[in-house]
Amino acid sequence: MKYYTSVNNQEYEIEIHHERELVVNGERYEIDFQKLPDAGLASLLLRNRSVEAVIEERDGFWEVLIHGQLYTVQVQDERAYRLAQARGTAVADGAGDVHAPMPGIIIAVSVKVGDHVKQGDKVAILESMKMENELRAPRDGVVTHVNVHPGSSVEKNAVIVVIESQS
Amino acid sequence: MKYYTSVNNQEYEIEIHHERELVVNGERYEIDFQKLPDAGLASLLLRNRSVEAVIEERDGFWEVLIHGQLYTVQVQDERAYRLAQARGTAVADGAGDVHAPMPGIIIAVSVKVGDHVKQGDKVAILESMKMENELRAPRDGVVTHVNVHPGSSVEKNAVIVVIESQS
Amino acid sequence: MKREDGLLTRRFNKLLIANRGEIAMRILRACHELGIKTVAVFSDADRMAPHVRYAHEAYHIGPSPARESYLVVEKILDVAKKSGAEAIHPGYGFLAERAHFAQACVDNGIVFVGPPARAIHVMGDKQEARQTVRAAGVPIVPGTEPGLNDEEMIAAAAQMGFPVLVKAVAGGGGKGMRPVHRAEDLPDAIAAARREAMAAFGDDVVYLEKMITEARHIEIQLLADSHGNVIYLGERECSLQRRHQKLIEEAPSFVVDADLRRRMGEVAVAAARAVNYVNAGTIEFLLDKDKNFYFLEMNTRLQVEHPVTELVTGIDIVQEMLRIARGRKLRFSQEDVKIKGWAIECRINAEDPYNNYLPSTGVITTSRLPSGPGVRVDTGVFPGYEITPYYDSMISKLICYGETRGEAVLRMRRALEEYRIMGVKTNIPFHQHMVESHRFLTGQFDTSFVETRFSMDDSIGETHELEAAILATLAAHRQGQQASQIVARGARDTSNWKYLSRWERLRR
Amino acid sequence: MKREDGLLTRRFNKLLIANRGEIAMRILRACHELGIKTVAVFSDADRMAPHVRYAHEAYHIGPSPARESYLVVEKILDVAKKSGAEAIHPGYGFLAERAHFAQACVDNGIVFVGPPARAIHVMGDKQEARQTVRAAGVPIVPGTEPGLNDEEMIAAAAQMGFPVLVKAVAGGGGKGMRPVHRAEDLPDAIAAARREAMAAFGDDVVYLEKMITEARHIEIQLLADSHGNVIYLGERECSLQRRHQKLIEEAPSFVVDADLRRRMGEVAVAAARAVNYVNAGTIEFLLDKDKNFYFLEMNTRLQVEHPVTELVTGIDIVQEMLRIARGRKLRFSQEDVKIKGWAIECRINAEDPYNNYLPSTGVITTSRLPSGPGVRVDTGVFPGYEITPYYDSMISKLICYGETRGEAVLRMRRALEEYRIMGVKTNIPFHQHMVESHRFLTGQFDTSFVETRFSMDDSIGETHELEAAILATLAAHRQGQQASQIVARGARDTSNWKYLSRWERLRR
Repeated sequence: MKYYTSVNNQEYEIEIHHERELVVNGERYEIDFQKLPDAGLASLLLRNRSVEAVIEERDGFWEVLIHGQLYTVQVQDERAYRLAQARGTAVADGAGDVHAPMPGIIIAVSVKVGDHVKQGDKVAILESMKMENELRAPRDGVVTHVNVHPGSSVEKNAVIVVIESQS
Repeated sequence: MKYYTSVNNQEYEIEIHHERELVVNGERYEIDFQKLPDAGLASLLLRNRSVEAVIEERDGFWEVLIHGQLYTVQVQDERAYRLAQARGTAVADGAGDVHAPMPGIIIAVSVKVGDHVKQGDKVAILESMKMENELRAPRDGVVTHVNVHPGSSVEKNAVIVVIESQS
Repeated sequence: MKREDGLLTRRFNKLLIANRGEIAMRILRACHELGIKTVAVFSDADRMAPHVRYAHEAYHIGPSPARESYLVVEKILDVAKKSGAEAIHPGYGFLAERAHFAQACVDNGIVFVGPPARAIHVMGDKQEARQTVRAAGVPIVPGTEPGLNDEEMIAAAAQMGFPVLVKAVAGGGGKGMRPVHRAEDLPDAIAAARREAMAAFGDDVVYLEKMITEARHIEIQLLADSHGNVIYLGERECSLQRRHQKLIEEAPSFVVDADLRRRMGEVAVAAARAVNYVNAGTIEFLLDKDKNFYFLEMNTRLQVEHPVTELVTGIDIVQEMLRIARGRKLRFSQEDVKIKGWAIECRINAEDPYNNYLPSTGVITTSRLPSGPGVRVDTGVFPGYEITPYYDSMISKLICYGETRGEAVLRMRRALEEYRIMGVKTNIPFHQHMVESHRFLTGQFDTSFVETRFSMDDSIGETHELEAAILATLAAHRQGQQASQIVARGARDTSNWKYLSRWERLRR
Repeated sequence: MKREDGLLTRRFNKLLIANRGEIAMRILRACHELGIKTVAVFSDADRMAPHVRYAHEAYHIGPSPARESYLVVEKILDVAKKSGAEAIHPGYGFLAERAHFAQACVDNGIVFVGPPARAIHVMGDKQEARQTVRAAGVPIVPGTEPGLNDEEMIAAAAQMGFPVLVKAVAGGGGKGMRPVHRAEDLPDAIAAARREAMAAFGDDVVYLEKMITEARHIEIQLLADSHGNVIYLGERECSLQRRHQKLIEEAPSFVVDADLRRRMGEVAVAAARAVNYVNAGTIEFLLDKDKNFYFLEMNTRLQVEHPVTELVTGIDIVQEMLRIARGRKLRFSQEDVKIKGWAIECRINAEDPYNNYLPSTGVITTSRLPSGPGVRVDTGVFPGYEITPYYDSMISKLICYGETRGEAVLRMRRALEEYRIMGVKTNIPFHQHMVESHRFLTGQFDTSFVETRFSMDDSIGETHELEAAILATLAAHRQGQQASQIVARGARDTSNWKYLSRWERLRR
């Protein structure tokens, strides 16, 4: 089986030959992969190098925890990959949305529709967990929607501001 | 619902009225019972007394771990209890079997068919986990079967000796 | 014994913990080790929390928001009466530094495991505290009176010179506090501090303090009994902060030698004596680069970071608090306190260090604690526990001890790597990055370091993208295969999957 | 540096651990803290064991039985060569005290983290050990030559007077050892000891020793570098044993004062010097009721119970072993070693204390470790791990530290209560019962105490039958309800199940 796997903007073409061997971007690896049933605990021996991980599927992505670092991985088999290619290589919709990472109250909004913003610019302040939290632009672009105002109470994952890329 | 529950030779008649109340042997208790989904972890507030437990079902019995102590509990609803009563109050078959608690090799057998034994008498020695382990009679009675000889290799739970009660 | 300043000490055998989370667990453990019966209280969100399961008794006190449960004095006192608790330990946060709560306990004949109400009151008012300790000869940071209006503060700042710090009179833990480096930023900062202080403490009075730059936050742990004995247990280095929230603490400090420790300790004792302090307390100092130190504030309660002091002194501070509240004399004199080895604490928070440290909520699916020699974890979470927005974002405290600072640091690195938490994002990568950094290793940092000179982007450790990609792909592949096996049940794969089959055989 | 007696010391950066379980984890942690790369080996049963997952590299070495994997010298050396490991740590058990293995390592240019092969050989032969240390002025227990036939031994025993101890020359850890109190029991005991020794060590030579009654088992931990420096790290009290398996160890000992500690320590150092000992080792003594002590044997390896010494001295013994093997000088002199506080270790085994301590096998379904102040757990198991009959039954070591023995005992009681293991039976109830017993609390016990004067039947703690009955019933009731809900899906219960519904809402 062939898979197209991406993590942190790197894409890997991974072909699983059989239980003990796979090929990543053309390079062959001897492997031994074990995963506990009903638990995310997994162990990979990659050419005898030992890698322990906790693996969980969440919202269609695979979260992989290795040595304290959490990687969010997208795995597509050939069919899913071709379909995605056919739909165009654009990043998925919603990449310019600023979400509320937790429920809370909007304290301030620092952008309005039509503003040009750069990635990392502050767009709003959300009070939650007894702290004021700054929400920032996930990419460069133009603000097309502002769904809140100071005092708005928001649920987790609510879209607060939408920024459209101009490229 | 009414249940007949026994643990360590004590039997309790437990009637569950609703979520927050039950009656044990005629005595009413205010309770709050919570159990994590997919895990044995449970918490009981019994008249505000807090009892934490891990609960697992195994072979038709409930194992309950409280403060380091493991209790093996039998819970029967009214129907099951009546059926068991109808079948007679005798202890279940197999109570006189001496089982191998783990796989291993029989080193010695100290009883033969027809021997009278007392509860706690040594009946065989099983070597396993690098140790010699003494197997003892679970009750007074007469040896009716000896299924092994020195050198026998046995699986876990294999019946090694059968002792029949004479009462 | 009852004193006029709002202190009651007496032997007790049942204690109520007016708190939750890891600190409730910490206090429960100390009580159980001393044979004291315990009473927990819980909000809706905390029914399955460890402190509820671990206590001898537990009482529901209301909805999840703290102001409807953990902050309601009447509910706490009501449970104390119902359960027959003779004492209350407030932990930190919530009601710990509310003088009226301490007084209410005493008025109801309940021992408050903490200082006299009067001492909480004086030290809780930043201005009164400054005046009181200054009178006792304790050096303080220059600043304004409280209650000035915005224009007056802006004028005072111009005189004082920037940078300055806007501080809420009722503040604490970084809330209602804002550093200001340029005059033009001051009005916004005052507004933000007032807003935050009003929201957090119901009081928007602020004042200004001269900001000591390149300063370290060094604090002295004190123990005082009700018989007039006060000792210091050495210092803690707490300079590594972000938005005035401590992130990493250690004991002893890299920059404090025996002479400075003694001088700071004696000043701290004098500050405590100035308010007739009793029980555990902490004097926070700023230490400037010339080793001058200034009183910052007194925390009239147990600190989050108390474990590092416990590890280097061998003294169980929470047990001592309970003994002091029972009216006992201190078991140690100043000469008995010896600092041995080195301890470091990392606060593990549910927040994303790669996304501006935004808090992360969700259900914890995996929690495997590091263990082995020299590692201690104080936590109040478990797999199945939900991090809610109702309470703070601390998951646990990871504390490592070593004979030397180097050993403690290397052990911390090892322990961080061992720690497995899934379900929420954590700041473990921040800590990993920090303990690998040259400046941390060489002890060269001040209170501004994390915010101004530390970035998660200068990654120096190895990354594991390839391994993550392979692992996710194999997991997805296996999931797909199992799904198809369920469809084609009976047509079971009998290929030579050597280990898997062995493993599965073992599991039967 | 290579010595004629089979010792090689040299700096190394990659080490193979020829072991499994908690001790493999202990060594891995020490290596990672020192920046040493690690290589694990594993049998079929151990593919998912923690030591495999935790090491940097891992190699499969054969089937589950140790004699086909962990005991096969060639396989271990082969992995060392393949992986480029420059050193091997043997842990305890398996190959740890096989002189030929230590020699094979050295012959292959691999550092053996342990003593010279010659010292292992001499101390491993109980008789040669006795003669060697006696010549160095160390007091020994009276006994026979080895190699006598049964009749000669029976005659010797009659002369010596009962009780006597039958001991295998190659024995250790209680295997191949039998106490005999009456002449008529001697023939059976000799036969059993021979059988066990043959099975365990492939050698059935036994000898007799006079049995010292009402004796304590006290051992001295030693560290020796390759430059001729030998120090002792105080004693451990290991009298609480069952069938010569230690169950609870502590440091220091209730009955050893500073003078006795110094005398025993100096004798232990002399014994080690008699064999040019290098690295960590332990001299086991019997201490009779008049405080006379007798050499029992030397364990030429790391001991299971080393953590109690680590906690009271602050010295990381495994890290010291690695430094010594790298050829470094000891970092401590005898004067630097200070005993502070008290530490107790309980060995948590998979066995049923209510059923003659029969080992219990099965899959561990729950493993929640105790934590908080003063608690250390060294373990090699996790939920999903199977306790197999292939290896010993130890699940973990629970170690508690306190300022005083009382504090350590109370902490142990607390920690035992917190520990949650399900899936196999454990001896936690034994430990709970022991730490509550009057004799343990007052330190009044000897090596025969557990077997002759301790019974699980004299229960003194509270039991929880009622609670267990209620909990099981509620769990069964809920299971039944959920089953019927699945049947009647759509007809969802909407009654006022207040907490449950809230709890479930939180989980979404």
